Amino acid sequence: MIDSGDTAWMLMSTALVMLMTPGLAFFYGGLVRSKNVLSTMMHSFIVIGIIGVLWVVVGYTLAFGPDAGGGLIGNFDYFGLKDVGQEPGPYAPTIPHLVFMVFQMTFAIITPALITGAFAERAKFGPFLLFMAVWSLVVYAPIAHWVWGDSGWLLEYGALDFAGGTVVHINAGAAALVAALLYGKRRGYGKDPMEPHNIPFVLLGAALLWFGWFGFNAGSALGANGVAANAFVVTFVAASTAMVTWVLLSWQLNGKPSAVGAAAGAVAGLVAITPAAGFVDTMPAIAIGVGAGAFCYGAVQLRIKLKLDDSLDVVGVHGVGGAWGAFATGIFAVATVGGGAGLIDGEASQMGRQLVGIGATMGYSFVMTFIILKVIDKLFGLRVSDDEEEIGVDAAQHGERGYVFEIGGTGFVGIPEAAAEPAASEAPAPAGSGGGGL
Amino acid sequence: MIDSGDTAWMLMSTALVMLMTPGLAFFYGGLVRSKNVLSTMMHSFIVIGIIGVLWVVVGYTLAFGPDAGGGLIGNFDYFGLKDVGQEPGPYAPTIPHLVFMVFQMTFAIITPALITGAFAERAKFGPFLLFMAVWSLVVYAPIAHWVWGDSGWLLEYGALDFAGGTVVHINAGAAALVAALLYGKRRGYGKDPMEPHNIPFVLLGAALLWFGWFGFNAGSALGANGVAANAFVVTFVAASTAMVTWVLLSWQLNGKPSAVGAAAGAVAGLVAITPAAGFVDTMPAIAIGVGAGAFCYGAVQLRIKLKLDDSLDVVGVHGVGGAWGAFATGIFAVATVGGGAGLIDGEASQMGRQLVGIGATMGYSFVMTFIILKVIDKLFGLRVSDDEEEIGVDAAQHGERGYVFEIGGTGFVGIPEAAAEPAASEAPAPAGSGGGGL
Amino acid sequence: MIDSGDTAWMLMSTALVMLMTPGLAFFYGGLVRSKNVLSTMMHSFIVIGIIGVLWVVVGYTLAFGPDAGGGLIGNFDYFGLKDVGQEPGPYAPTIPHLVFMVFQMTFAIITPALITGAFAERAKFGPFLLFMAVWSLVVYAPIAHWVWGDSGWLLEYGALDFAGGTVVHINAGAAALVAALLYGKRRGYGKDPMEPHNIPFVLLGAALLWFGWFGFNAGSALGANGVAANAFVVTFVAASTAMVTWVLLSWQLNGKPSAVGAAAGAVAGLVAITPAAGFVDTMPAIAIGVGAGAFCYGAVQLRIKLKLDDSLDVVGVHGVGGAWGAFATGIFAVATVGGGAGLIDGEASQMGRQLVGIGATMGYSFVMTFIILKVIDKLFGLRVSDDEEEIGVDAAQHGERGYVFEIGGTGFVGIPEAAAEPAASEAPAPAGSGGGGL
Amino acid sequence: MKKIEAIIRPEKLNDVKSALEDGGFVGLNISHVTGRGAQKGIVHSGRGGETYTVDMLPKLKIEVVVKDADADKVVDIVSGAARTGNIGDGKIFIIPVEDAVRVRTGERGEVAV
Amino acid sequence: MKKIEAIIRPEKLNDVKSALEDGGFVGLNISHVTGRGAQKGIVHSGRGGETYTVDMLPKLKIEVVVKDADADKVVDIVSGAARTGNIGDGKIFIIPVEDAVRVRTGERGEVAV
Amino acid sequence: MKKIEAIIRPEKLNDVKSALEDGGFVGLNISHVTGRGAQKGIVHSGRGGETYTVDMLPKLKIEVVVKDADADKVVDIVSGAARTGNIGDGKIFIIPVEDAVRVRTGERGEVAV
Ligand SMILES: Nc1ncnc2c1ncn2[C@@H]1O[C@H](COP(=O)(O)OP(=O)(O)O)[C@@H](O)[C@H]1O
Ligand SMILES: Nc1ncnc2c1ncn2[C@@H]1O[C@H](COP(=O)(O)OP(=O)(O)O)[C@@H](O)[C@H]1O
Ligand SMILES: Nc1ncnc2c1ncn2[C@@H]1O[C@H](COP(=O)(O)OP(=O)(O)O)[C@@H](O)[C@H]1O
Repeated sequence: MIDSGDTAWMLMSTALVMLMTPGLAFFYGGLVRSKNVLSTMMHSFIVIGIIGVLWVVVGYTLAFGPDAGGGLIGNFDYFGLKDVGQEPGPYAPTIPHLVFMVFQMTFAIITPALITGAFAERAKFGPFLLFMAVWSLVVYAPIAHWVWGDSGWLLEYGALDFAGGTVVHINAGAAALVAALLYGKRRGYGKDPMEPHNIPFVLLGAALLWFGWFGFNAGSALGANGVAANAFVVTFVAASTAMVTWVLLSWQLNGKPSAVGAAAGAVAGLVAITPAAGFVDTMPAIAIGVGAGAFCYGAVQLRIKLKLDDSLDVVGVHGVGGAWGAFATGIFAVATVGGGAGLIDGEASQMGRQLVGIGATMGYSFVMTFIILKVIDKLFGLRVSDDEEEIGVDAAQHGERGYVFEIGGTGFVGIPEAAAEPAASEAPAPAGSGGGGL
Repeated sequence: MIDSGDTAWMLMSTALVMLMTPGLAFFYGGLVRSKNVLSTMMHSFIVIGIIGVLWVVVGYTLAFGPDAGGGLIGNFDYFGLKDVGQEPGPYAPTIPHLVFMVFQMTFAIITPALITGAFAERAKFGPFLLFMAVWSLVVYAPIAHWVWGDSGWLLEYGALDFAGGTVVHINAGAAALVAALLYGKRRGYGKDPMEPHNIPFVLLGAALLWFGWFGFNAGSALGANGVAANAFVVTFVAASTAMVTWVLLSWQLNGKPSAVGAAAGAVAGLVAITPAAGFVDTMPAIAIGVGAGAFCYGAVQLRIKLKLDDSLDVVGVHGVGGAWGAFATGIFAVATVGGGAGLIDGEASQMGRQLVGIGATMGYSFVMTFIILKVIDKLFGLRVSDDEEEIGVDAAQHGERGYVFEIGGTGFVGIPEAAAEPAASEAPAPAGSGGGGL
Repeated sequence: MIDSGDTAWMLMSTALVMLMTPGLAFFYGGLVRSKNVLSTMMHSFIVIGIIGVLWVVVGYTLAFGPDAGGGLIGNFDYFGLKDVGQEPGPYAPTIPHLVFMVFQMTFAIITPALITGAFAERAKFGPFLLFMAVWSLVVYAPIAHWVWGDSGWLLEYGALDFAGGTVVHINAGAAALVAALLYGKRRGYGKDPMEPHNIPFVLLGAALLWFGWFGFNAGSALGANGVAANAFVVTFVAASTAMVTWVLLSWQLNGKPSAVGAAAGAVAGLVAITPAAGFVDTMPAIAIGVGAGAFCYGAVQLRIKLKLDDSLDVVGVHGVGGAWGAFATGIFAVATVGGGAGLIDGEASQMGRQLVGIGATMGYSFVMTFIILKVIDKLFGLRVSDDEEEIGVDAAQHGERGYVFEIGGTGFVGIPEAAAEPAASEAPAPAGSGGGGL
Repeated sequence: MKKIEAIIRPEKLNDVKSALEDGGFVGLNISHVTGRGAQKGIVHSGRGGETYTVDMLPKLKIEVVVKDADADKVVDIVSGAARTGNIGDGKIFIIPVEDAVRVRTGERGEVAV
Repeated sequence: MKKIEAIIRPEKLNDVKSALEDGGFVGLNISHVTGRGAQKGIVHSGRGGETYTVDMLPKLKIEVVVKDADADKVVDIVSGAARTGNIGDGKIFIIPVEDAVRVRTGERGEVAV
Repeated sequence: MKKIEAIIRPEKLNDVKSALEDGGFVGLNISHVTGRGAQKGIVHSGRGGETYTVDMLPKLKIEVVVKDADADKVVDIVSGAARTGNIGDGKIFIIPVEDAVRVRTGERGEVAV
């Protein structure tokens, strides 16, 4: 029976997770150069559009339809949302089936959007769209089925993933690694500076991601209950911890506490706590946060050394953070929180099951993404031309530029004045152009 | 009796709809030139202020007070919120009357704010304030009463408007058309380029609008129930569909897939689904979204051809999108969703009732807005002077400018460096001005 | 017993209040010069990190643990969240104790973040971190205990503070006054112009603060009930009123209606209604809003006259606004709203109790903040060097700059064109650098 | 050759550009400057009583390099198109240029401008 | 002394800077300009059918003051490094400089550049 | 006439402006440039180990056109006000100006500056 409180929370959680994708657009958009801000943001926005249609037609049934056999994929019973209505469905007994469906849709949207950080500033728009659509059906939907779907094999096997450590983050991280390799480096990478053009946008993105993540993790309890409360708290704490950890590391090792590092650290913490949120207590969440900050920071440094142009560090943050979180779930889960037990609750074998979940996701995502991208590259080419890259993808692919600060809009230099006189009384008002005081 | 789940959802929905108006400020603010960003944003912000007071004193009772006769307007029983308290009122049995009142307040705020896109970059602030206040009481409140109020005549007549297709969007669109005509074109319109100055802000605005629209539409179910779930899902899907439709059209017809087009398309879809959200299934929502993208895109192109300076396309998006959505409700409504039936549910006559609703709203809004603006123009003048327009409305009317990127804040050009040395160790630290390395 | 509706609302309120701190980062970040935007925003962000860890370990038990004696501070029973779990705790019978704890955490985060406006653009990062951590435990936790904690002495005494007028705003305002004095003026203060560098960010911050404040005030009802509804409505109305008041005053007295004034006015109204939100009716909320706009505007003008460099007006807005609101609660509280009665409900003595609450908070905060800052200044120095201040705190302390608008990203000047031709067909495409049309 | 360096009001840009084009002078460069002169600045206001008089105003600098023979013609075109008759209309400076090179071809001298 | 004022494509900046450094010319200034010449602009599109052809393009202006004797060398370095062979490569102008001062020391003349 | 073109540290702007005003020189233009010289750049850091040394620094260019007779006076004022004694203080260049026009009135020559 529908519970209005659970439904209220799940509607809200869905809205929150939806907002994460625009948040990601700002996080990523702020990190690129100003000539590529729009193309980078469009990567996230347009995915909301494509998957927002694909999912209701066919994605949902592939992921959450009744098992088609072997726990590998759903059948077509829910094609076009047939039988998915205002009454509760099989996955959540207290909320309308439609709410569960749309909550899951927001996950299906953000996962491919995450990958786009690996090939920012050089992707051709058309082939990119195709990649997203195909990937969603061929990679995301099956893995979602394995972990959360009806009789999914990883679910049955006992791998724990509360809110998407494997399905979302490890999956996106593995795909991003392939994408970074196949798209290749940006022109001038390692030679020209590629500083973030708008760090306040990066912070805005991080804030919206964090805000939305409360829906992501606490919403994964599928109701407004004690487990949701636990997930909410540990999410908050892990993000805080990882933020501080990353900032302190960048301070110690790079000489300055970085604002971009604060944003990256918070996201790393949010990623790592995702699979664990409904299974671990608060104090272990601090440990998970410290690990997230440290491992992801290290992974990014390694990526730089290896000269891999995973432009916005999807592998280092989502891949590594997700893997750490999934493994840590096997360590810190205690049955009193959410039912699953790990090492510290006397169930050391859970760590093994977690590793199977991590490995299966990584392997499948890696191989399938490779195939998809190779085919698209052959057929249409993945990258813009060198000239277009030089000019900027915004102008080249979208015919727009992010900012036009007009004449007079910038560059003033002035002196303060004590008196609070309006302009007109101070200057001989010229009759012609210039008006009151100009 | 108060239901805590319904109340939770309605409180949240109200907050969400409130956020739409700042969202609109960014959507509109990003589209204008940088010298007018503040005045454009103030149009939306200050409306939150004015209507936030007017509504509790008198607006609410005019719209939702007991009918004063003929279903045309409410009486003064709720003047100053008399008898509007913590217990449920007549419109929603499971939430405090105050919550229903404040939810409606957010609608009363955003509707006039929508109109301001028609006269951005040229309005004088004082007369504009007057316009908003008068319009709210003389145009918005009565139409809200007709459609949703106690014994409202359109409600009784049977016109369906789930969340404000007529009251909000068609109404604002009609008023915007009048305003664009009476304010007249911006100086240099059609000659000087008037490119958006900050497209990331446009995308931010679109994201906040979308996020808030979940409250707008799913909140219009007045509870956390199956209808809310339906409204939430179709809202999401229609927005996604319309976004993709608009982008594809701009790609096909203008040569490039536009980021501004993605934002405009999403809003068009959100507008169109508004009247239908509690009445139609998900697959028809895709059709509504495609229609929204196509019709609104076409309307904007027509507006450009006609050289009408409806600066931010309120008519094309809200007027046309709202009309399409209201009419589509008459086609696609099925009784199993929310009780109303349209053409595909065997109730062809509903389309006629929808047309009456559309026509009545348009006509009343058009005529009354014309009168109000004409009078204000006579008394105070609507526009800033030519000089002020040239300088920019921000400096001229508000004595402020949007951005001051200081010396040193821009224009760097540099080279990357492998080593992670802090600055101080690299440069001979000069004793005087410049500190570590500068 | 856990109520899912109350829990849904409190989870959501917590997320909303969490978002206020990033909102504050934008509010403050937009007000400073572009060379200090990151350091100013980091002040808020990193506080989420530090207090997000400190609170769960020790802050919560100091503030809300069982009374350690005299109503002055909590004991260590909840150290490391021991016994704070999924079941309801002593403060809120219908939601998990963890939810109450994390809701309070968001208050503990934003309070110190508010203070940072007093010393923006000149603080050294390390000592600042220390200040925040110590202040949180030594000043915030005890005052929270007095007012809201188990047997808190101000609670027992009968001072009313619904959502934090004393604990949050007066407290932060008093600390800010000390900080402004001890940090000293910015170099060039009163001589060089220190205009806000990004007013749209200020408006974004104000919008997020307002949005989040619904959680702050209506969440303080600890459930989705009639009192929450009342708090929500009066919060909205007071903010609207104060915004309009401030704008009208700045128009009258400074010649122009200011956009920054609109933002500041809204925040002033939100501050003032905070202690009153669960105790007063809507019409008095209008009075509180008018008072907030007027008193805070006046306080800021006085601050300017006194040449006190409370850089972002924490004292004038939060100190004065909070004090006005706390006192006004003693005037306007009526028992039918939330149980407390003030002057207009025949309980004149409540005004006295409010003054005691205000005075105790101010005095304690003032003295303790003074001591903490003096010690830190002695040990590590509070300010950056003059050179670093000149260069900008972002580059100096964080090794980053807020914005890099690249070559080609700005400064275009162009002409519009009627035809909708794609670029490539218009220009002889040069073979080399420049691609389609460039 | 001469470089004609004109400081003008930003709002006169389109007029000046068109006038130059009509006169046959297509090539030019524009940059943003802030200028101080006899003209008074704009007053900007802050939250409360704070106001700033900005003593410098945004101007545009237009640079056109022309043959010696065309210098006076260009000066007349620009000063005609940029004039409003009010304080703040700007200045035009004529600066000698010894040589010019077209990067694309390496041509030098008057043919290059 | 001469001031070498070169208008170049933004994307050629790094090449020109390195070439100058290799030639021993470290000191220089760069500023953003928008230029109009024979080269066509970019078309920008809006929401619907609206498009703008921007008739001016972003360019960089590089200024290097050098001894008379070095002027030709610098011109050659810049024009070599900035050339793509396509329309829009830019111009180099040589302008006389009567004197130079190093602010730090007050030194004047060729030693100051 | 001469154009005094001074490249200075941004933080010295107010000092230089006031000194010029005190000396009776009100008219001037300012623009942003990025300069390279002997002075080292700032190191910017990224997410992880990535750092960028920016080899160019933001400077301001001040342009004042004056009568021949005033040139040395202006040079002295600017170089006095802009000096810190450290590397990176900037340069002043003196460039001949053949003629000047006041757009508002059409006046030419020294009266126009
Ligand atoms: N001596 C000068 N050197 C360089 N630029 C100047 C000089 N005097 C004025 N200017 C520029 O010309 C602009 C207009 O000068 P102003 O004295 O205000 O008007 P007008 O030329 O109409 O008398 C100034 O803003 C400044 O940019
Ligand atoms: N007469 C001129 N004076 C000043 N700058 C010029 C002039 N002509 C061209 N320029 C600058 O040189 C740039 C390139 O010129 P253009 O005619 O497009 O190419 P090219 O020099 O290869 O023929 C222009 O964008 C403009 O910045
Ligand atoms: N040859 C040059 N031509 C043009 N500008 C120069 C030249 N040399 C230096 N500059 C400018 O002067 C600034 C200061 O030069 P730098 O060598 O660092 O200091 P200093 O003049 O004190 O020795 C540079 O950043 C650059 O803007």
